[in-house]
This record gives sequence, structure tokens and C-alpha cells, in this order.
Amino acid sequence: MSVTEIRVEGHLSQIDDGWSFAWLDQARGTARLSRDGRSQIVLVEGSGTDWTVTLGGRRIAVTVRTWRERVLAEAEVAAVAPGGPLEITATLPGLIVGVEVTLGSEVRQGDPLLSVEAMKMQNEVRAPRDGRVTTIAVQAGETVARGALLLRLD
Amino acid sequence: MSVTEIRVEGHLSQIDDGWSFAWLDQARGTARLSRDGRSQIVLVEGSGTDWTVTLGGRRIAVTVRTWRERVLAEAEVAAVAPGGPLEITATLPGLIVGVEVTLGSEVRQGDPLLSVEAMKMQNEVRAPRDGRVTTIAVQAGETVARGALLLRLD
Amino acid sequence: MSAPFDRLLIANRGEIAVRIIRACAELGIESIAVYSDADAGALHVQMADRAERIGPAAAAESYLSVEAILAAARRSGAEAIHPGYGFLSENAGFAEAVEAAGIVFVGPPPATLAALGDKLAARRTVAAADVPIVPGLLVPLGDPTTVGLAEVGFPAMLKAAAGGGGRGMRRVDRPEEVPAALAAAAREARSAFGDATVYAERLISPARHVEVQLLGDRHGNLVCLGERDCSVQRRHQKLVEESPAPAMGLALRAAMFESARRVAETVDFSNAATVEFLLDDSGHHYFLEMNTRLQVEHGVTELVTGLDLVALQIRIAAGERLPDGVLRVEPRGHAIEVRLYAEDPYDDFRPVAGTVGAWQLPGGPGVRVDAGVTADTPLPPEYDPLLAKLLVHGGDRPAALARLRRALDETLIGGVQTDLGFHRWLVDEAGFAAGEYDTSLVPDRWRSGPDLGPAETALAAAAGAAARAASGTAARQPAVRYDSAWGRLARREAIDR
Amino acid sequence: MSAPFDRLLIANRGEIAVRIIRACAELGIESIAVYSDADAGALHVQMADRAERIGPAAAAESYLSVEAILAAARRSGAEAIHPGYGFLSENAGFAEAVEAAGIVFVGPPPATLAALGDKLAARRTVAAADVPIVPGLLVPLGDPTTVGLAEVGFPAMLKAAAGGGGRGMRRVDRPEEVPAALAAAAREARSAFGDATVYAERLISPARHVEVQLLGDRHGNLVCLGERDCSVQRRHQKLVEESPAPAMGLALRAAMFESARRVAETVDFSNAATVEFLLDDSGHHYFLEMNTRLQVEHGVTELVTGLDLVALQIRIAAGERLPDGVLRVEPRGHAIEVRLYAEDPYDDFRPVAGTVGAWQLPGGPGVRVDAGVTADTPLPPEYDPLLAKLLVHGGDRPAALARLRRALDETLIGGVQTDLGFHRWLVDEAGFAAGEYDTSLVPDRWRSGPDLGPAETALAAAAGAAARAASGTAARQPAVRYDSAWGRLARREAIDR
Repeated sequence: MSVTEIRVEGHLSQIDDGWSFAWLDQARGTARLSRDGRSQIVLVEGSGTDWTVTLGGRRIAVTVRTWRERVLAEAEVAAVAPGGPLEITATLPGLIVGVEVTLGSEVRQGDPLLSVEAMKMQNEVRAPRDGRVTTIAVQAGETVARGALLLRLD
Repeated sequence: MSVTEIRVEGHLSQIDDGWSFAWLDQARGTARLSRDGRSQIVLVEGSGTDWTVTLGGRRIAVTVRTWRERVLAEAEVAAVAPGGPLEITATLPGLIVGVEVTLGSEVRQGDPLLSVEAMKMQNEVRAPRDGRVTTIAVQAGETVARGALLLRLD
Repeated sequence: MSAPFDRLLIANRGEIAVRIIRACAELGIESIAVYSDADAGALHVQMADRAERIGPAAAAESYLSVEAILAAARRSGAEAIHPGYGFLSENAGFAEAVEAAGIVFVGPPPATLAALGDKLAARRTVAAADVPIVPGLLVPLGDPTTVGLAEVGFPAMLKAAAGGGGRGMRRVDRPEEVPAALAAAAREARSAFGDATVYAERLISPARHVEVQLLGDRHGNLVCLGERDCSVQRRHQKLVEESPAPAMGLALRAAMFESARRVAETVDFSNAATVEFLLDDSGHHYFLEMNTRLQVEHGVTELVTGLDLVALQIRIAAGERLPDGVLRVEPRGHAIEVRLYAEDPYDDFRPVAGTVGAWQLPGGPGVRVDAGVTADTPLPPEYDPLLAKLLVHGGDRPAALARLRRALDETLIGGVQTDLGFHRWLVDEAGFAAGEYDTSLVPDRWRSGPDLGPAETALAAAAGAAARAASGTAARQPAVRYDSAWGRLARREAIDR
Repeated sequence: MSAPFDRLLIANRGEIAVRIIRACAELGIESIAVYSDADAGALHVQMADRAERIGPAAAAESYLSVEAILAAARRSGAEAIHPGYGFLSENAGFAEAVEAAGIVFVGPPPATLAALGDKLAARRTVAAADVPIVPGLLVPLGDPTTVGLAEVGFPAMLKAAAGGGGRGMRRVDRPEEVPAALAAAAREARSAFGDATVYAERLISPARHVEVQLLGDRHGNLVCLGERDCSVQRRHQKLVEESPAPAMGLALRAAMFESARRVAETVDFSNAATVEFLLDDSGHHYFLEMNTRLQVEHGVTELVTGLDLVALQIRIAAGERLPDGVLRVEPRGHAIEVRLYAEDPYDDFRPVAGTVGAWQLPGGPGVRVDAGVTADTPLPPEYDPLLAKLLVHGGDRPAALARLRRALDETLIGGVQTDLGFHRWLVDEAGFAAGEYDTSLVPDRWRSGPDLGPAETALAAAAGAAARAASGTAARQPAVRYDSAWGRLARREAIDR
């Protein structure tokens, strides 16, 4: 399974190298997590995209989404958003590596708008709904912070 | 499920009235067995006909078979037995309530031979294989011990 | 030795019911549990020899129903009733009804419960016996309030006369806060205890909360089994207790023990009780109240004395004398208890509902766990969220603390948020580790706990991602290894075993 | 107090490895576990801070491999090695190799291990120090055997000079049995210890097996931490231990302690060791051997003294002095240990293989469990089948016995046959309950245990039948009720919760 986005308590996170994980009692969520010959017992409960990791007695919400699940979740948010102009913002901090549309283009839901390299992965930002590009706020080679405006659809 | 035969460590047994049973952790076999408001935790491991009940640290083999399973198991034993004369013995102590065959009858596998009432249940003893009745050792109204010779097939 | 009773009913639930069931088993007494509909599958019901249903989930109709409990006792032929703590344990009317039914009440005499249940009357009696009380009123706070409160001074604590457990209490810092605080305290007191009487004490701050354990038989023997420091509190309710109290001099200890004995002598005392004091920073102690029942934290005293307080309570109730070994016992080592609650310490210790998942307890030397739940136990929202008490015993306070840290690290509780993380923080908190703390520790030093650190975040991310990758795999089968940073493929490989 | 070492490697497995890991955690020492391929998922590997693989399942290539363990110690940077018991714990060559590698060996000096490892040499040394030894030979049993054995008399015990753990032992009742028994003992001794030397002792019968715990630092302090009765044995191996030993007079105890000290003074002793004696029915004691390591049953002494023997071993190895509190400790109460083995007590205590299923341990006051396994742990056939030790502490022997009974009743172990049922029988066995027993208890009074009784049969039948009827149902959902006798339909109904 290719994991594209991990959020810990809602904040984007990344995984360091070299972790090894094995269930001890999967039904109750106990597992052994090791790195560099050191291991610890952790409690991991949940399924699908939503997990709760208990560390030192603290329950920590972890969301694990594939690219597809993330797009679907974002599309869902966009779908329920009211009509009118829509701002596309950066969901991760990253480097703009490509802009696929020009000012005034008509796009369909799912069309690629931009390519962003973040956390060593190149991600495509796709149109969450049909619309017309009314603003392009970035250009290739530019670094953007999380939440930065990328472009607007009408 | 209708249970017809229970053996504890190979010996026929019966169940007293009024037991109540509920799993606590079925995966690991812990359960609560109650009667008359008193309950105790027991460990019951197994599946199908073969169970191990642990009481006070002692593992006890319990076989729980339906009528059908018992007949099949006995037929299986008979099937692997070598040819020649076959002795039919009482598998439970009981009362002979009927003899369905006469000396010299030719019977087919599965034909009823005798009716025995045991543990408040009336059970039919059926022919484990084809054959001719060469001995009838009991008559209706007679009480027999476990293992007693009932009849012989040739 | 023959059993003190044949059958004993436990008018309680949770860990304390389990504790009493264990004492009964060791004494050769048949134990009768009671349960509400919410508790039919509870651990105390599983462990008792018999169990009697006493009503629906609401405590008022089950664990607080004198009639239901007496009916269960009659049905089961119980010769004695142990009330545990909370619920009806300090209810003089219940104790009277039990004795009127010809059943032994395991606790002090009903009149003693009545005398000490009225905290305001107890203040007057105790003050008359020359025991220092927290400065303040000896009469209810009336109208106008300013007359009484001028003497008390500010800041002050308003307290319910019938109170206990931190309910019906309000801090007031300025005269203008009094009317609203008084109304709130009275309202809470009426709702919790059916009695709106409120009085006022001066706020002692900083203060340590230290209590003395008493045990007396019906033959005039009284023994003081040492003290417990209970200053780690949230909402005026205890989270951690230890004995001996850190940094308490011999003179102060002797003075407190003498005060505790004098308090007991103001009433017809037998069985177990605890005298609670506040200690100010000049080493003065002030009587707070006397609890006429077993405390939650009695195990701390059991660890340092080697005694079984519950067994002794039952023997005393059966009329036995306290043996010499009990009257002359000397404490040994240091014991600490932490209460494991289904509460969110990162959100103001808000109680949480749910079902316990994984339940792995610590073991090995010097560790004791008194639990009321196990894996997969649902937590009924009607009752106190105490899951278990984790107690440790060590040669001295540093050894006990090290053992507590180790035991907390071995404990895994799934399904619900607990206060385990608070306790783990506490062990390494500089003031607590040094024994220098008072009742301000939780509000001032913990507040809502530290933020999630980068190491925990990284670990949580790795565990969550790996769990998802391994969620289709059977337990103990393959391990998932991340050889690459976030975003790459997770490979599965057999672990070398 | 600063940690005695930064990193310590545990050259053992199972419960004793877990015990030492816990001591390290409490001392602030990083623990390094070692494991064979059969133990990659074992509890001690999970609990340690780090783990190093040392070889395949066969003990000779892993836990008994000096090279593999030293390599693991070097890789992990261990400053000290604790050998536990068994395996290499009394191997002088190993201790020497450890010290030669610049690593601290947690135990007596290598020369002391060597001196006491030869049981025959130890008999000579100890006899010379005026300590009573079991009457018998001081030289190997040679050919012709009749010369030596005539002095010893019959019945006699043939024993391996390099022996321990009941191996290489044979009882001989008549001269004509000697040649075969000697051959068998020598063969077993060669196979187990690589040394076929056998000697003979008079058989003391009836005999109690009582041992004295010693602890000494490297500064000349030696303390005797009381005795343990270990007479409940099968195959000359212990099943149950208790302290104090029942019905032992003050004079005998003092004489044994004096003998134990004298034994220790024959060598350069430090760290922990145990001097084993036989007691005959006239109150005489006879030196058997001195074990220069932690005993399985050390927890019994920890419970009555309140000390942490493993922590003290590590501190002594780091050169610390025994504090006054240890040198002057007085035992309190009574402690009993029962060993939970994967063995079938109904079939001559035959070890059994398999995987642990359910694993429910007792809790509450006065109960300690040191476990090496947990639910779902596979039991490698290569090693000792000890699963856990259940220890109890009570105010006196009857209280400890009652607690043990209660704790055993709370224990549930699935998947494999254990000796739990033997221990449960033992608690109520009249002689054991009265403290009147000796090494003949298991062979004479238990044999292969009582037959299955009618109540157990009925319960097993009901549980089996009900389990089958309920085997399709989800846990905690419906209950199955038998309202009728055997043969009728089992009805399923919701339980009232």
C-alpha cells in the first residue's frame, strides 16, 4: 500500500526511516515498533484511514490516507462547499514544479491543475469541481507554505 | 443444536439441569458457567465435537456429539474393522426396549437392530455394515451394562 | 481459624467490590455481589460466589437503594454487609437499617457515622477536644454572609456541611464573589447530599493534604497505622497517595497522630476510619474531616504495614480483638498509589465513556494492582470512572518512584483515554520527585499537560502508518518495515523468528 | 542515586530475564536481552530496551554459547552481564571470559564458582570447616564400589560431582543395584555436565530441604537473609518454596545460619548465593551444596525482607557497599512461591509443549507474579517449561496459604496443561496445610493426583456441551441455558444486561 498522507492530531507528519512494526495481538491493538535494535510496545487501534495510537497513556489520533482517499475526502469537502469562487490552497508545504492550466482555462472536476513536490513526493493538485481559472497565484519553482493560495476557480 | 452424547475423558456423562453459560472471551475460551445464582469462570477450548475444559488447572477432554456424528463415527470405526464376525456391544448402559431383528435375518448397513433407552433418551442401534444376525444376546425389558454384547453379525 | 461469617454481601461495585470479594475468599466467607443492570457482566459479579440484581443502572435505584440492598441481603442469607467506600458507606440511616435487620454492618456504629457525617457539627466537637481545626465558621453561613466571612477572611472555601468528595465546595477570593458562590455551593450540596447547609473555612494555601489511618476494635483497642499524603488532587479529589508523607518530621507526625486519636475519642469508634488534615507551610496541621469507612487508598497503608485492612475490618465487625501484632506494627519502606481513571488529563480530567480494549497490567516485585475492570469491559456512564489502582512498594521513596515509573511503562490500556500519561509525567516532575508538592500541583504544574512532542509525533505517525499497512495481516505473522521516508511503499517482510 | 551501570546484558531467557530487565528499568540501566531463534518473539525480548540474537534454538548454540553471548555484549556495549540462573550462571569459565573481556560479571568471583561447582571438592572444604555434611564419600566412587559404599550404607544416593538440578542422581537401596545405577548416573553426568565423576551420600529420609540465602558485598559485609523450605519436589527439582520454613526452632535456625556463614567463609564470597541443607527428623542439618547464583525462588526472600535481591546483586557487582538497612533487615510475615510449569501433574509431571492460550493472572493484595510468557506465547521445546512464579505474602502462614488458594483460583491458563491443579490440591493437603511435610510429599501423597470427581465431571460435561451450543455466538452476546437434562435442546437466550 502506498501511503501519501499522514496526519497526527490533524497536523501533517512524516515517517522517519527504518521503523519495523509487528502485531502482538491485532484484535486488541498491541504491537511492537522497533528501530535500530530498540523496540517498544505500542497500542494501535482503528481501521482504514483512522487510527488511535496510545503512547505513554496518551491517545493520539492518526489519519493515514492514500492519494486517492485524500482527493476523495477533499472533493467531498468541496462538494459540500457553497457555490461561487473556490480557493485552491496548498495542503502541504512544498515546491511548485508545474502549472498545468492558464488563466481563463475551463477545467473539469479531476483535471490536474498544478504539481507540487512535498515530503519528497510529487503530488498533483486536481480540480475539486468544474470551473474556470480566475487567478493563478504561483509559478513553477516557487516554494509555498501550507495554506498558501495556489489558484482560484469560478 | 440437539446434543445426544457427551463423553468426559472418554466416559459417557450427562448434564444436570439449570446451567447457564456465557462466553467472556470466546477467542481465548474464557466463559462463565452459572447455576442457582452461583457462577464460576471456566476455560473451554476447542471446536466442533472436541473440547478441552480446564477446571482447577486440570485439562479435561470433552466430546460432544450429535446422534448423526455418533453414528458416523461408529460407522467409521466399523468400516475400518477387519471382515468376519462383528460383535455389537452397548455403547451406553441402558434398557433394551425393542429388538427389531430375528436370528438369521439379513441386514443392510444402517438398518435398525435394537432400541435402547439410555440417559432418558431412546436410541436405535443400527447395523454398522451389511451382514447376517448370528446371535441375539438380549431381549426387550433387559438392562445392559456398557460394553455388554447385544448381538453378532456375520 | 474459623471464618468470622458464613456469608457477606458487598454493597458496592468496581475495584472495591473485587477487593472485598478477595478478602472474603481468603477468610473462607461466601461473597455475595450486588449489581445494577449496567453491571450484569462486571468483574465483581464474575468474581463473587453469588450475585444479586438490585435494580436499574441509576445508582439511586440500585447501589444507593437501602431497600434493594437489604432485600438482596435477606434473599441471599448474608450475615454481614460491607459497604466499601462511597454510595451508602457513610450513611447512618443505612447502617441503622442493616443492624435493625439483624445483619452486621462492617464499619463504625451508626451513631458515629451520624455524628461525623455532619462536617459542621464535627468541627465543633473536634475543636472542643482541643484538636486544631481549619480556621472558620462553626455555624452555617447565613444571611448576611459578610458577618461570618469577615472573621474567616479571604480567600475562603465554602463547604457543604453534609459534604465529601469535593462536591459543594467553592473558593471565594473577594467579598463580591460570595453571593454567587454560596448559591452554587448550596445548590450542589442540596443535589448531592439533600442538604443545602454551607459553611466557610479560611483557605489554607499552600497546603498538603495528609490523613491518618485508624483502626479500632470493640474492646477499646485503637491503633494509628501511619499517615498518607494525598495532595495530588484535581477537583479536590485525590489522584495519588503515598506513605509515609514526604519530609514530615517526627514531632509533626506525633502531633497529628495524637490529634487523630483525640478525634476518634470524641465518638464511640470502632472499625476503620481516616482523619484528614491540612498541613500549612509552617508545619501546622488542621482537622478537615473524619471519614468513617475504608478509603480508596487503604492499600498504601497495607503495603507499608503488611496488614490486610479489609480482613481486619471484617474480623472487628465479628467482634474479634485486634491482635498484638497489629497494635504494635511498624511501617516498612515506602508505598505509592496512583488511581487509573477513565479521564482525559489533556482535557481537564474530563471523565470519558466507552469500553476498555487492551488491558495489560504490570507485574514483578513490589507491584500491586486492584482492578475493577478487565479487557473488553464496558464502562457504564452512571458511575465513578475509576478503573484500577496501581500500587508500588519499595525500600524507600526513590526506589518506590523508580518502581512506579517501571510499572506505568508496563501498563497498556486501550479503548479509552486514561490518566496514565499524567501519572507517568508526575513520576519525573521535579517537585514531586523531590517530595516537594502540595494541592496546587495539578492546577499549577500540570494544567492540561505538555504538548505532544516531536518524538511522540514521529512515533505515532510511524505506528499509525505501519498499522494500516499491516492491518490485513495476521497477528505475529509478517512485520512491516519502513526503509524509506514518508510517501514510499511500505514493504512487508517476515521477521526473523 | 546514579545508575550502577549504563548498560547490562542478560544472558538468560524467560521469567528470570524479565525479572532482571525490571530491575534494570528501576535502576536506570539500559537492558540488553539476548535471544535464540526460538525466542525472537518472546516476552523478555519485547520488554528489554534492546535485544541481540545469539544463535539457533539449541541452547548449546545460543544461551550456553560463551562466544555468542560475549559477542552480543561487545556489539551492544554492555558494561555488565547478569547470568540469571541455570545456563552459564555457575560456569566459572564463562565468568572468567566475561571479566577478561572487561565486562563485570554479576555474581561471585570466578574462582568461587569453580571451587563450589565441584560438589565433591566442596564437601571436603566444608567438612574441614566443621560444617556437618551429608554422611558419605569425600572421593569419587571408584571400582570396586563396595569399598566406599560399605561405609556409606544403604539406601544411598549416587550424585554427580559436577551436578545440580537433580541430574546425575540415582537412589540405590541394595548393593546389587549399584553397578547399573552408577553407570546410569555417570552417563547422565557426562551428558549434562561433561564430567562423569560420581560420589555417594547416605540417603537422608525423611528429609526436609531447607536453604539459606546469603548476600555479601566486596567490602567484607555478609548477611544471612533467612531460610526457605523447598521440600516440595518432583524429580529432585523444586515446585514450591516458602519462608520462614515451617516449625523450625530458633536454635536450629541459628545453627543453620552459622553453618551457612562458615561455608561462605571457605571461599572469597561476594554477591548472592544459597547454601542448601537437608534436615532430618531429629533436627540435624547437613550441608548439601552452595549455589553461587540467584535462585529461582529468590522472590520468597524478597517478600519477607522487603529487599530487591536483583538490584542488590547489581549494586554489589558495581562495587557498592550493602547499606545498614540490608545488613539489619528483619523478615516480616510469611511468603510462599509456587512454580507454574507447563507440565502434566496427572502424568508424572511430564513436560508438555504447545502455545499458551488464555493467560489470566491473579491480582490484589499480597500477590506477585513473575512471568516469562503471556497469552499466545509459543513454548519452545528446547527450554525449561517454567511459565511463571506465583508468590504470595501474608501476615502468617495460614494467611499466606489462604491468599495462595485465592490467587490460584483467580489464575486461568489455557492452551497447555500446567501444574496449577497440583498446587491447588497442595494448599488443602492436610500435611502441607499443617506445615508437616518433607521431600516425600509429591511421590507419596500426590503420585499422579486424585481421580476426576463427579462434580468436576458434571461441570466439564456442562461446559463442553454449552460451549458447543454457543460456539457460533459472539462473545458477550447470548447465554446458553440448559433447562433440561442431557439430550434435550439447548436454548439460547439473552442474558439480562
